[in-house]
Parts: sequence; C-alpha cells; structure tokens
Amino acid sequence: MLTFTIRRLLLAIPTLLLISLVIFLLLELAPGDPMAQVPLTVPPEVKEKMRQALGLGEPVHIRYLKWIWQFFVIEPMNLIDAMFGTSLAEGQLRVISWQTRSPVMDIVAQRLPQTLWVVGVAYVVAVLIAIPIGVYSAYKQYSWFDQAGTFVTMVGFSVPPFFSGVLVIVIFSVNLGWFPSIYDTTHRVTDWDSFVVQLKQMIMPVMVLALQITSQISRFMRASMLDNLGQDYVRTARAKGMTESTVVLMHVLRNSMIPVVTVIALGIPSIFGGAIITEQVFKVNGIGQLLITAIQANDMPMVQTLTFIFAVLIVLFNLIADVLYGILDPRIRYD
Amino acid sequence: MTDTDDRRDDVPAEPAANPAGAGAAPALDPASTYRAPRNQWLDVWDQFKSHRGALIGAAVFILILLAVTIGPYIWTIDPTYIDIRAKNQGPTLAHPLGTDQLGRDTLSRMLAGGRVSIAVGLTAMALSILIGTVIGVIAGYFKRLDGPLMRFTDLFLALPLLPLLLVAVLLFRDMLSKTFGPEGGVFILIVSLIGITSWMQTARIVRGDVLALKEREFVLAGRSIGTPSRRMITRHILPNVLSPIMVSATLGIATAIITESALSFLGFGFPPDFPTWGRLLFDSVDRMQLYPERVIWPGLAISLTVLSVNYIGDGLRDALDPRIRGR
Amino acid sequence: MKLRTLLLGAAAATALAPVSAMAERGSDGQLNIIYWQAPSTLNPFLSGGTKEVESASMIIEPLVRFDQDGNMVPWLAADIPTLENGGVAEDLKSITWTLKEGIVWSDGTPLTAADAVFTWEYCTHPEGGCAQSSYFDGVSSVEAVDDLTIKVSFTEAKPFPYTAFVGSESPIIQAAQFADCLGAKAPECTEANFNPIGTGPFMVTEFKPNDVITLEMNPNFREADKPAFATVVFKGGGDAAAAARSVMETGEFDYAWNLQLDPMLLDEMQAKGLGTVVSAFATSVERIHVNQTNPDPSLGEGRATVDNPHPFLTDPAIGKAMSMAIDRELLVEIGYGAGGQPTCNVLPAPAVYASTANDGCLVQDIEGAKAVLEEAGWTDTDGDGIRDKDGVKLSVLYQTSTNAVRQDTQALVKQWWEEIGIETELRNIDASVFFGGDPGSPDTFQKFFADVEMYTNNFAGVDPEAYMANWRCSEIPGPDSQWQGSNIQRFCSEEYDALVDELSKTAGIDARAAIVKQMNDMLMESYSIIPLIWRGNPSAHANSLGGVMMNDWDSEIWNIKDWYRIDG
Amino acid sequence: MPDGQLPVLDVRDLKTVFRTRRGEVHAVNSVSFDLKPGELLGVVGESGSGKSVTMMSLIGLLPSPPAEVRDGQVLFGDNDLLKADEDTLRAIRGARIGFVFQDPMTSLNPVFTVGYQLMEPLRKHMGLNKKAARARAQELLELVGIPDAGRRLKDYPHQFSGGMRQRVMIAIALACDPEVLIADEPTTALDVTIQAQILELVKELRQKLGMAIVWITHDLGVIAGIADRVMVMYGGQIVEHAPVKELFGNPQHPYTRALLGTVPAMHGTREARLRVIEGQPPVLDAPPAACPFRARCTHSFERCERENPPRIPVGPLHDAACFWNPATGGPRDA
Amino acid sequence: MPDGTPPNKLVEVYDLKMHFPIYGGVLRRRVGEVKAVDGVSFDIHEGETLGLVGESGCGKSTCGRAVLRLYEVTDGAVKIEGENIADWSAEHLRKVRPKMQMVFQDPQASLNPRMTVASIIGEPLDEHTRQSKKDKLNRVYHLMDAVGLNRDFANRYPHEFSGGQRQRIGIARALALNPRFIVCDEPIAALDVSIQAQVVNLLEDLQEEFGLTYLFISHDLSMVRHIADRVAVMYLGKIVELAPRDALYDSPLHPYTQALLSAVPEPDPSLEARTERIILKGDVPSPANPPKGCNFCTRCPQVMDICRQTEPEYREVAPGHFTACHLQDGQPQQQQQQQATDAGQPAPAQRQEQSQQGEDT
Repeated sequence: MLTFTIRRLLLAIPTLLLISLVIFLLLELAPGDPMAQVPLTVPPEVKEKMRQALGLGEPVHIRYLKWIWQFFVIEPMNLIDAMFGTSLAEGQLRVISWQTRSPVMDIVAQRLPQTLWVVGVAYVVAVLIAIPIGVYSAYKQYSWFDQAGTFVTMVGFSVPPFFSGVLVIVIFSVNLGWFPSIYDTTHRVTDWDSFVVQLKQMIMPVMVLALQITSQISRFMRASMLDNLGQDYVRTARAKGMTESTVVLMHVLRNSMIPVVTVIALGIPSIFGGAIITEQVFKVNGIGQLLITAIQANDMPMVQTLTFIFAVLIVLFNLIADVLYGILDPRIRYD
Repeated sequence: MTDTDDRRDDVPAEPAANPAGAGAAPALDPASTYRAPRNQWLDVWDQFKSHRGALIGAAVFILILLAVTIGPYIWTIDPTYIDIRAKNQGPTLAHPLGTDQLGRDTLSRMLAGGRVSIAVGLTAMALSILIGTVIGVIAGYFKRLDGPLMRFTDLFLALPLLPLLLVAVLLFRDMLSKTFGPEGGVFILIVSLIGITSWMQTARIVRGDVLALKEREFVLAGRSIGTPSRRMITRHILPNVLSPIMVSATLGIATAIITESALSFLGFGFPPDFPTWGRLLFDSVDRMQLYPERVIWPGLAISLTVLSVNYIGDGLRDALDPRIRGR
Repeated sequence: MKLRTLLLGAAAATALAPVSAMAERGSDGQLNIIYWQAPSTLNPFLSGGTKEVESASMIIEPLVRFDQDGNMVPWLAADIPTLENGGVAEDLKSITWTLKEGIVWSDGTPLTAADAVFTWEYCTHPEGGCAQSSYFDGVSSVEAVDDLTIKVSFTEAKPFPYTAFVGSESPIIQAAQFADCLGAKAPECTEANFNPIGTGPFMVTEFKPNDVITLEMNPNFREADKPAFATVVFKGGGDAAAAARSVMETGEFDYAWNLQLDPMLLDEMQAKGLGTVVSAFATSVERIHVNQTNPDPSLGEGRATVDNPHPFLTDPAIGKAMSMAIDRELLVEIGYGAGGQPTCNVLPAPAVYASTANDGCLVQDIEGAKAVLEEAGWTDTDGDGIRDKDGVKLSVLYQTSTNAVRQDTQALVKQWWEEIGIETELRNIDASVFFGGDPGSPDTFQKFFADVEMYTNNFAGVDPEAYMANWRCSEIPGPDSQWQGSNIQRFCSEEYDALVDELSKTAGIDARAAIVKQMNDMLMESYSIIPLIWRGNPSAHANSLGGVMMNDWDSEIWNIKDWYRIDG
Repeated sequence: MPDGQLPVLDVRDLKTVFRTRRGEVHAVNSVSFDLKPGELLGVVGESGSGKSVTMMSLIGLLPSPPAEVRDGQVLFGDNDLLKADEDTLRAIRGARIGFVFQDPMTSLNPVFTVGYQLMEPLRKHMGLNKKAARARAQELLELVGIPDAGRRLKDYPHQFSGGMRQRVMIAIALACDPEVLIADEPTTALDVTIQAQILELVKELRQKLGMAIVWITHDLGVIAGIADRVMVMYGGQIVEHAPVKELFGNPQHPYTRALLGTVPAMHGTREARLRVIEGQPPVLDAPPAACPFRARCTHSFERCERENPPRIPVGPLHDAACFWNPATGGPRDA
Repeated sequence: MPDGTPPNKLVEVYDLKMHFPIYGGVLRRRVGEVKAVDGVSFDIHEGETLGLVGESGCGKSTCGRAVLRLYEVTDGAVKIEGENIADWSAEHLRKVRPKMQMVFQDPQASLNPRMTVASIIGEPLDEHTRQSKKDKLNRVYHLMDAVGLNRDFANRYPHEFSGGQRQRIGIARALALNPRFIVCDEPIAALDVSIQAQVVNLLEDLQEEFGLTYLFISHDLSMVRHIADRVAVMYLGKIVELAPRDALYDSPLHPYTQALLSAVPEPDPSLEARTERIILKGDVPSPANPPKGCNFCTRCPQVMDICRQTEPEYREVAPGHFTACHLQDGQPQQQQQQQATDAGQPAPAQRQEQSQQGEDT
C-alpha cells in the first residue's frame, strides 16, 4: 500500500509537469496581452517597456521554467512565510496577476473561503442527501420512490444553473424575501446570529449546486447498490437471520460505498474549482468567478495558476481515491 | 490460468437460463417445433419496451427530433424576422408561443434553436464517442499501447476542462469564424471542443470492457483460429462493447446540450442573434417575472430533451444488460 | 465671459449642497453599493476603467469636480482660478491653484502642494503606464509654490486649463505612500494600489480585487458631520439585471450602477417601490461608425488602412440613406426608455455646443433613404433585393460588443437596412476584447475589420476640445501606430484639422461653441458617423437613500459624502 | 415412521413459481418430504431441477419478486414456515436452520472480517456479548479445522483459500447449534482433494453435533458417500426417494438409472461408450400434466403423456414417480 | 505387451515454461513470476488422447493454451509435426493454425454472443480459405451435421441454445479447418451430468471419424479415465506423473496421484464405505512462491527429508510411465518390472483391444 502510494506520487510528478506544460503552451497561444487593460492613451513604447517588466520579453522556455520555479518554490515559501512569519521568499518575484498587479496566490487565498463554504457545503449536503436516496431507490427498484427519485435527479441534471439559480432568487428573494439574492463575501461568522445570516445567504446557492451533485451521486449510489444487492453474500446474511436493515445498511451499503466513496473523492477537486455559473448567479465571488473574470480580462498568469492548481488537485484526489479504494476494500491490496 | 469450475447452480439465475435454452431445446429432435429465430436486438427491444420511462423518453425524443427537423418547413416564419409592432405578445394564433421583445416569433426561434442545440448534442456526442471508443479499444486490445494511452487519458482527465474550453473558444473562434462563417465556425468549435473534452469516460469504460472481453474465451477462440487483430476488433470486440458505448452516447447528448447552454451563459457560445435553446433561455432569464413563458419554453425543451435521452439511456442500460434482461 | 457663468453655476451648486437632516458623521450605518463590474484595483492611474475610477473616487479626490450639470465645483481647491481672479495667467500658459486650508489625509498628515507635484510626476513617468496621463498633456511643469499653492504650467497657451487635477480621473495621491512606486515599480506597489490613502470621505478597510471593497468613514474628513454613513460595502460582480433586482426588488443594496437593461424591465422593478432609477445625461452617444477604409481581409497588411479607401462607404449618400432608414425613437423605446434620447449629433451636450442643423434624421424615412440611394445610382440590377452599382454590392458587416440592448439594436437596424437594399451581416464581440485595445487581436474596435461598428463614446468634463480633436487625420489608427488612435472611422479632412487648430487657440465660450458646432456638422455631413442615441447613464438607488445627485460628468458617486439615510 | 422419531422438518406439497416477463416458470411442483433428527438427506438433480429452489422456498430466502411460494406447508417444530411472519423466520434462519451455499468465494461478505461475520448470528440469536461471541467464534473455527483460529478471526475472506472459506461458511451455519443444516452444493466449487477434506469434516461434525442435514448436489458420488436417504429431483418434482443403498443398488426411476449410467466408473470395467440421456431437461412453463421426463425416457408409454405419475411406493421406504416397472419391464400397476 | 512400430509423435513438448511476471515495488520492477507451467515435457501420438488432469490453478489450462501458442511461451519447445512453433511470429503461426484447434471450457463464453451459429462456425473458413459463400455454407452445414446440430439453427444466436448445444457449436468451429490436433480445455466442466456424456461421446466419435488427436484437459478423473489413452497429472506447474491410463489408475506411483484418485467420490455406497481415502492436508501453495524441493512436499503424506531439499527428477520408471518422486529413487528396476506386467504403451491402433483387455482384468 505504501509503495503503491509512493509510486503513484512519483508518477504524479511527470504527469503534472506535462500538464503544466500543456496548460502553459495553450495559454501561450491565447491572444492575451497584459497591456490589453492599459488604456489607449499610453504610448506603445511605454507598453513595450511595461511588458518587459513583467518578464514577457524572454523566450517561451525560460518563461515556462520561471513560472514552474515560481509556482513550486517561491509560492510555497511564501506560504511558509505567511504561516510562520519567516521571510524565506522575501524579494523573490511571485506570480503576478496582469489585471490587478498583485500576487495571484494572495487573491486565490482570498477567494478560497467563500468557495469552500458554498461549494463545499453543497457537496456535503448533496452527498448526505444522495446516499439515502440512492440506497432506497435501489432497495425498492422500480417503486414509485425510485421512479420519482430518477425523475427528480434527472431534472436536477437537466436544468442549467443559470436558470434554476435565477428561479430560486425570484422565488425566495424577490417574492418571499427570505434569503438575500447577493452573497456577502465580507460576512464573518462570529456568533449564532451571524451564523444564521451566513446560513441564509448560503441556502440558495447550496440548493442549486446540491441539486446537480445529488443527481450524479445518487444515480451512482443506486447503481452500486443494485450491483451488490444481487450478490451471494446478501443471501448469506439473510440466511443468518439478519434483519433487513442489517442486511441492507451493514452488508450491502458497506460494499456499495466503496466505489461511491472514490467517486465522491474524485469530485472534491471540483469544490475548489468552484462553480463558475452558480457563483456568477449568486455573486459568490469565489474561485469560479475569479477564473472567468481572469479569462475575460486575458489575465494569463491567473488563468495559468488556477488551471494548474485544479490539475494538481485532480491528480492528487485521483491518487487519494485509488488509495481509499485500497483501504476500503480489503480485497484490494496494491502490490 | 484459471481452472475454475463454473458449474454453478445459482438460484435466481435459474428461471433466466431456462427460457433461453427452451427455444432450441429439441436439438436432437428435429420433428418438434421451435420458435422462429430471434434477433437479439428484438430481445433488447422487448426489454426496452418494458421500461416505461425509456419508451416515453424515446417517443418524446423522436417527437422533438421531428419537430426541429421538419418543423421549420411547416412553421415557416423566419426566426430572425423582426415585427416590432408585435413585440412582447402572448400566445396568439399568429404566434402560438408569443413573440419576444423585438417581435420575433418564439415558436420559430424554438424550432431553429432546437435544431442547433440538438445538432450540437448529437455531433459532439458522436465525436466524443468516436474518440473514446477508438482510444478505449486500442488501449484495451493492444497491451503495449495501454500504458501510454491510459496516461494520455488520465492527462485529459486531470486537465481542468471548463477553463480550457473557454480559453480554446477564445483561441480558435476567429480563425474558424473566418473559414466557416460566424455560426459555422462556432458550431465546429463548440462541437469539437465538447467532443475533445468529454471522451475520457467512454474510453475508460470501453477499455475496461475490452480488457474483460479479451479474457473471454471467444476472443481466445478467435486467436486460436488465427484471426488478425483488426478483424478481431471489428468482429469480436466492437460489437460487444456496443452497449456501454450506447449508454455513454445518450449521456453525451445531454451533457453536450447543457454545456452549450453554459457556454452561451458565459458569453462563449454562438452569436447572440443565432438562436439556440441555451441562448433563448439565457436571454429570457432577466425577464423571467415579466414573461415567464419565455423561460418556460426553452427550459422545458432542454429539460425534456435531456430527460428523454437520459431515460433512453437508462432503458438501454437495462435492456443491454443480459443480467437484467431476463427479469 | 462664459467662464463666469460656469463659476456662478459652481457657486450655486455649493450653496445648494443638500441641507440635510443629517446630524453627525457616521450616524446612518452602512451603505451598500453594487457595481456589476468589480474593480480590480483602487489606483485609477493604473486602470482607466470606470469601475476603478468611480470606486476610487470615494477615497481620493481631485481639486475640482463637476456637478450634475457639468459645472465645476471646487473640491480640494479653495476656489476656481480664472483670468479674472488671476488664477489663470494672462498668456494662458499657467494656472495656479490654492488648496483649502486644513485638509488632512486619512492618516492624519496634511495634504500639501507637494502631493500634487508628486501626482504629476507619478502619472507622467514614462515607464509608469499611467492611464490618465492625457490629463497632463501639454503640462510642462507642476510646482509647489508653497504648501497650499500649486502652479501648473503649460507648454503652449491653453484656453481651457482645467484638465490636470480636475475630475474623478485626475485625483491627487499621497506622495508619502507612493514615493517608492514611481515608473516601472508602480504596478508592484500592491499594498498602495489596493489601499490608497486619500482625503475623501471614506477609507479602505479591505480591498478584495474583483470582488468587494469595504470602507469606513474617514475620521479626518474635512467636513465635520460627513459622511453620514459609517461604512460602505462596494460589491462587484454579477450582471446588470441582478444588480437592479438587488436594489429595487429585494432592497439588499442601496445603489446600483449602470443598469443598461430593457426599459420595461426597469419600470417593472421600479414599480415595487423599493428603489428609483435615475439617469444622468452627459456626452455619451451611441453611434455607428462607417468605415472609410476597406476591411477586406485579402488586403493583408493594408487592411482597414488609409491606403485602401472603402469601395462604397466613402459615398456619403449611402451613409445618409443608412441614417435615414433608422427609427431612433424606436431604438430608444426598445432599449433605453428614459435613459436615452434620439440624437443626430455626435456632440449632444453641453447644450451650448449642441448643433441643431442635423435634426432631420430624427424621423425615420425609408422611402427617402431609398430615393437617396436611387439618386446616387445604387439600384438593384439583379433583383436579389440588394442594391449594387458597377458590380459592387451594398453588403456590410456590422459589428458591436456583446450586450443585450446592442444586439436588439443590431437586429432592428439590420432589418431596416435590408429593407432599403443593404445586405447586413451581424457580428458581436465580447466587450473585453472589443474594447481591450490589444494590438494582437483582430477584433478591437480600433482595428475596425468590419464595415460599420457601433458603440458609445463620450468625454469627461465639459470641454469638447480634446474630444473633437479625435477626428484629425493624424489620429487615424494604423499598423504604424500599433492601431492606437481615436479617429476610428478614418475620417480625414484638412478643413476639419484646421478647425481643430483654431479651437485650441480660441478662448471665449461662444466662439469656441461656434467652431465646435461647425466641426460637429462637418462630421455629420460626411456620414462617416451615424449618431443614434444620446445615452443617459441609468443607475438605481434605494428610496431610503437620500442625497443622490446623478452625474455623468464626473464619478456618479461624486457626492457620496452628502448621501444619507432617509428615515422610515 | 419406523424408528418412531418425529421429523424435525416436514414439507408437504410445496409449490414455487417464478414470474418472468416470458411467463411463469414452475420451478417446484408439489414437493413433499421430511427430515428426521440427525439424518442426512441427499438431494440430487441437474441444474434447473428445482432442488435449490425447494430449499430456499422453505425459509423465505428466494427473492420475491420474481419468486412466489404458491402452496404447501413447511412444518418446523410448531411453526408452518410458509405462514410465519418475517420476524419468526428471521429468528429461525441462522439459529435453528443453518445454510451453507455453493460458492464460498461470493457467499462471504468481502469487506467484513471472518470473525465479524461469524459473530453476527451469535450476537443476534444467542445474545452473546462481544467477548463471549468472540470466544465462541474461535471455538467454531477450531471445530471446522481452521488452524490458528484466534488470529484468523481478524482476517478477511479473501485471505482464505477456497476450502478454508467453505469451512468458515460451515462454521457460520453451525454457529447457533441449528437443528437443521441445509448445504446447497457445498463442494461443487471445490477441487476433489479439498472436497474430500470437507466431506470428511462434515462426517465428523455430524457425529459430534448430531444435526439433521439436507445436502444438495448433482454429484452422485458425493451423495453415495455421505447420505442416509436420497431424493432425486427432476423437473421440479421428486422422482425417486430411497435410502442411499437402496437407491444405488436398486434404482427404480428411469431417470435415476440413466443418471447412474452416465457417470464413468473409476474402477473396474471401462465401457467403450458412455451411456447418455438424450435431449434436454424441460422448462416448466405450466404445472406439469404429464411426466416431465417422458421426452427423454426410453421407457415412456402412452400413460406417461397423459398423467404425471405420483410417487408410488416400490419398496420399504422407497418410492418412485414412475409408471414403469424395471423389474417387469412393463407398466407398474398403481 | 507388443510394442512394434512406434507411433508418430504429432505433438512434442519439451521443458515448456510459461511464467507470468509479477511487478512490484515503487518502480514496478519485476519482483517475481507466477510459474504457471514450469518445465513440462510430454508428447502426444497421432490419433491418441492424452488426458491432462490436476486441480484448479495447477496450470493445466495454461499448458494447453501454451501448446497452441495462444501465449508467448517463456521457454521450451513445442513441436507440431516436428516443427518447433514455440518462437514463431504471429503471421507465421497463422499458417499452421488450421492444424491445431481448441475446444473451450465455457460454451457460453467461448461463443461471440453477437454472431450467428453459421458465422461462428464459418469464421475459420473466412480466415483461412477462399471458398465461395455457397461452399462455405455447405461446409458449415456439413459440420453442423457432424456435431449433431440441426441445420435450421444456422442463423440463430448462441444464447438461444443450451449448454450442450453450445459446446457442439464450439466443436464444429474447431473442426472447420480439418485440424489434426485439438486441445479440449475442460470441455465438459460447465455442463450438466446428463449432457457431459453426450459431449464426450461426440468427441470420441469425431476422433474416430477424422483421426483426431486430443489433448484432453479436465479435472474430472473418471471422465479422463474414460476418454484418455494416456494420462498426465499436473501439480503446481509440473507434471508429477504420466502413464498409460490403466497403469495410472490401477497403480499410481506418485503420492499426489494416489491422493487425487482416492479423493474421487465413488457413486456406489457399498464401494464408498470400503474405500480408504487419503485426505491431503492444507491447500495448494501459490505458484508464485512454490516450496523448495518437491512441489508437493508441503502436503505429501509420505514426505521425506530429501523432498524438502531436492527437486525430484522427472523420469521414466517403467516403460511409458514417468513420474517425479523421490519415493521412486531407490526402486526403479523393481517398479519397472511390476509395471511392465500390467501396463504398456497403448498404441492408438490397439485402442479397441486395449479397452477389451481392460475389461478382462
């Protein structure tokens, strides 16, 4: 198991380097110019100078290596500095956003909390809803509950969030006035009341997101349960005189959760990726919104960094999912 | 390497196994009557029929397909024609679904939009299935290529797709618009991007199935006959991975339609005066309270299409799974 | 002297400053503002975007602001220097400003003339890339005569010297804070750029780029009882409809900016009684530029340059017909409502400069347009519905930025043009690309790789001199100027250039107005610009918010210090 | 009953039907038998003969739908199991009737330790606490001959070999000292040498524990070595029933006779050709109105087409459902 | 025992090894191998049936497939009609494929569910002949007749058939190219008792009719006794004993063979009661990690010290009777003599007599 993990970690390095190269080169092709945001009144010579100042004068491979160095060495050093008050990275050039002219990582760190709150909670809520739905739908396959579950999850899958989002805003904010339509990213939870406020502003985006995620996970859970319900060991458990709840909730669920848990783990990077559309609709200015504004503003360092962070997370959670599989399923012992 | 004895007397399987044997039972007794040969697709269809959701789904989808393909020849109002005097109308005889803020006919826009949305869905799905199947089959069949191809698939899986999709739209839109016109270019771009970024699941499933198939004895039998690889693939492998492919195909249509609408929302889709369901929905969202019907029509169309193909997929999954088919 | 009129107006404005019921500073709690585009920095010198300039206007201030009527109001300056009071030199080559006494920065240090000098240095540093450097065009030096006296000298006589340090785009920054941020280092001063110290009513507590700014009242603000609000949340992001909804339907926000939405929608929202749409008219005109050069891709390098005149659009008859075919009233009704008026001038305001010579275009005249084309020899010879002459077809590519109202306008105009026999293809480009100014992109409005394009332009302040100079021959964008240049439609006339020179030398508002009108009419008659709508800038505020003075000459939250909460 | 013992299990006229989309399959038709304390009843038949379904039907282990027990009585102690509610059945399953299934690979839950799976019935039916259950579990593993039982309780099923797994299954079935053990082809998936081990173990356990066993198999050899009485099933019904020596020594039903003939001998004469039963087993899509074996029977005659033969006593404790009398070569008078 | 003309050796296998590598560790290096087949030698005479028996995992199926070169063999030689095909390329191999065919274990899995019976049986013809469609169909019909399938079933799909019929289809396919040698890989294991006999009889009939040579792999010792002329017993990748059928069944030399034979349940209660069984302890060790010395030393009831040290030599202890056991080390001569009296090399031509003789003893 350990060697497997180490091996996968080692394999992840070339994979990530390759991914970083792909991302870098692709964005290199993009018609981006950091000077695009500089007003027309600025003379071209000055723009050229500014371009040089951002390190754009150098050949592609040098810039790539620089970026990799910044990403893997300088930024982690900055993180250590921020955490322990050291000054390892002082004076080193960090990855700078073209748009805001500030270190990309600082903005990412600023955006992460709201994204994690909203998308993360949505994910947790969705998982908590999806599993019982999946279990019961499979247990009572083709019952009305199963049919209704199928229908609702498919509707959840088929309604674009820019529609469902505005719909819930119109219903719950405009007409009922229950929840705010615009997410307040400055809100701090300090006591019960502020927690309630936070809950209220989270409910709608969480609802919209959770609907989608629930749809996927409950379908998966159902399929996995169906696979396991037909297994011989279920009959054995029944033959042992176990109650239906023990049979289903202990024996079948435990087995069915193995693939589902890995699917859930695989979905976690998407939490960090934020939900581009839902964030836009509810003005949760998180990572997703950051990415889309960066793309629109041709802020290539930002796009590069964000996409690469996602890639790292995806690779990492792929690995975690595989390791989890090994841990959960005693039959699988890598090596 | 496996010498396992497969003689199992699995109880639930018994009734399923029996009818299959029944059709040909009197092999050594030619005098007795037997059923007419059954095409296995008939069995699939039989099972599919019994899935009510899938049947309704298929009916709805065919209806939608007919509407968007034949519809514009029957309802001939130009979807871009502006009749400003008739703006913001509710349903009338002249405009059964009403008109928009410029007096364009909503029905004809819905039909034109559906044509595009469904075309995007079908072509993107076809592309993604094609890539996924080719890569999956090759990776599964040729052991030497398995490693590299699966790493390649993992690489794609690890790429954050939506950002890259958006960047790619920025990158190539103009080039393609120039060559194929604004709509054609965007169509090609969106379709190929969705296709290129969504084949990985199919490839993985197909590879897994091919690996399992390779262990099946009929593939070994083919080898022992001396069937060369390409015919092995076309004759033995491909027909047997058809069912997972068809299931991913249905899901692919739905995903592509949804992705196109999301791109429209983010401003990376088709030109705004070019109706697609996603665009129609997006354009009407702001006026949702004033003219709820304008979000309902495209919303309903998208949902119905996605729902119906999903149900078709569900039904196909059941119908193509021999374990379930017997029940 | 017309200047006096301006000054009188300014005095009146000061006198009229809301005599509100506000009791003391910070008594009205929190003010919530939503801008659906979020500011990426608070240093307006680094980004010319409206969102940055306006958000910064709560913090840093210029010497003079324009009020809602375009009058100058002394802000940090004690008064407005004129020839009469000796503030402006007789040779028009310098202007001397005096700061109000006792103004301190929010950190408590005094504001001095040296800060203004530093600001000039900062913005004119050749490597700094200052977005507002045009405000210092023609300025030869800025000197601190004493702590409160600033002397701005010009290389040439400047009849209208109120540019540097005037208006929200040319505020004064603190020398102490930005001392190390000159030139190439300017963008790296993140701390300073995100948290500028200012003299304004509010100061930054936290700035999250592209998201939200939280501000609190400046304890050292010069007016003892202002601002009424203790804190401000300036939220960015989303879309215009959501912003409007949050003010007028849910009441979460007090003020929403730039609500270019379907007027029906705004009316509907307003009907809820929570908020009011206000709009201010300044000089914004939605117009169609008619390309005088040939955008044919086959021309390669010579595409859309003066070397290759357009095959048919140089004929004013076509532009005229296009203009006549448009029903501007309808465009207003569909897309602008109270936020727009039909116009036939590229310069509709201030009133003194507005020409009336072209108002014939206000009425749609399809038949007339057809007749104009017939007369010019453009007929439909092959019966395909498209007029042609000598084998050239009237077929145009019509581009604009992506925006729901613009797309509706495009669709309508296309229909009218096709009615008079001009084939029209539509195209729209994402606003960030279209207005991005990136020389690498083929889709910028400067490149103009289309036959006609539509957008809005305006000028800040009240003097049109610089604005009218946009259409000099030398301002034509081209490859040699990195496609920078403001003469977008590539209009070129020696006569016009002569008028530009004359204007720069002319003092006296009447004389200047006469020249400006002549220039405006000249542009109109060339039909290289088809003005459509004089656009107001619609914003919305909550009915509980008092003191809003909608202003399109300056930052629209220019008088935020005077805003207050209406009780009840 | 000759030895006067009351049967521990008495099945009367059991009928089980599967409902499929293609119609009904009558898997078990009027099966009656009893099981006396301590005896080993062998049930022989080919796949689809209904032997497993019969046993599953007894105790409600068939998935329903599609299975449906239509008719009959299953007397177990004071209960009619077919009328008992689910709770009663649950209290009997695993406690008073133990099960061993064919495939020990899949019959154990892969994600729980063997100890857990073994302790489950102990804790549920015998109310043992964890410690007591563990002690008993270890005892059971030792009983079925698993070395190092204490340590192996913590192992997962996949860490056991096939034979060991089947021992675990037997331990689970025996956990609560059941009166009846139903073994459904318990050695079919095992190799001969391992099968021999298991058979030896079962013989040993019978002596020690003395429960009644129903042993389902298709292997006549296994039955010959282990059973007291044998029932032969074909087409969902019992076609012959006799003490083991009687059955092998004096088979009465043509099917039994044919079945015995198809197995090549391990010793002695090697026949040039194997004897075969031509044709295929029937599919029972309706309650049989005629002898289910008639199509493959070399001795069938007109009556076999008309009537489904009842079980006719042909000797002491021996009956066969056949109209043909092998002794005379002609019809039996019944 | 007359042993006149030595019959042709159709298949000769020398020291065949089939090792599957195991990779492990961080760098996925080869850390070992599963020695599925580890040095197996035997030959099969023309027209005879060699039975290959053993328990699950002993490598008998792998061996059968390796002989047909369905795997890349690790080491050793496989000669078919004198030609060593062990290292031939796929293309080269294709040409000799018609000579050697295979019948598979699972009649369900060995038929492509998406092909009709006619196309399944006709596939070898498509690959190796250039016959016209009509000729092919005729040939298919002919084959169907030969295996007792109704011609009317030609256009049906495999799932419409019962297990026994499917196996007939598989046999027909194997016969299509007139092979000389057929590997029957547990052809009856998945069939019901009453059907097994049908298939075995069919195989015997076809052997007679077409002069086929079989390698009959099975774990069913009684069926092997019935069909095979000579029998090889495999244990953990190696042949532990190979002898003419009667010699093996009547006087097995290797303790494993003895245990295996004694473990077969006897369908006769009176015989059953008398049999003294040899119950082996424990399980078969993993082929990835076979024990030192004799493979069987961990379970052998007669294990000696030497068995744990030295691997016994596989040698002929009596004419045609090979075994690998240290127990035979001391008494080769004696054994051979004893052996020679009751068993000999059964020549295919003498098969009939041989069985007669068996009946006599």
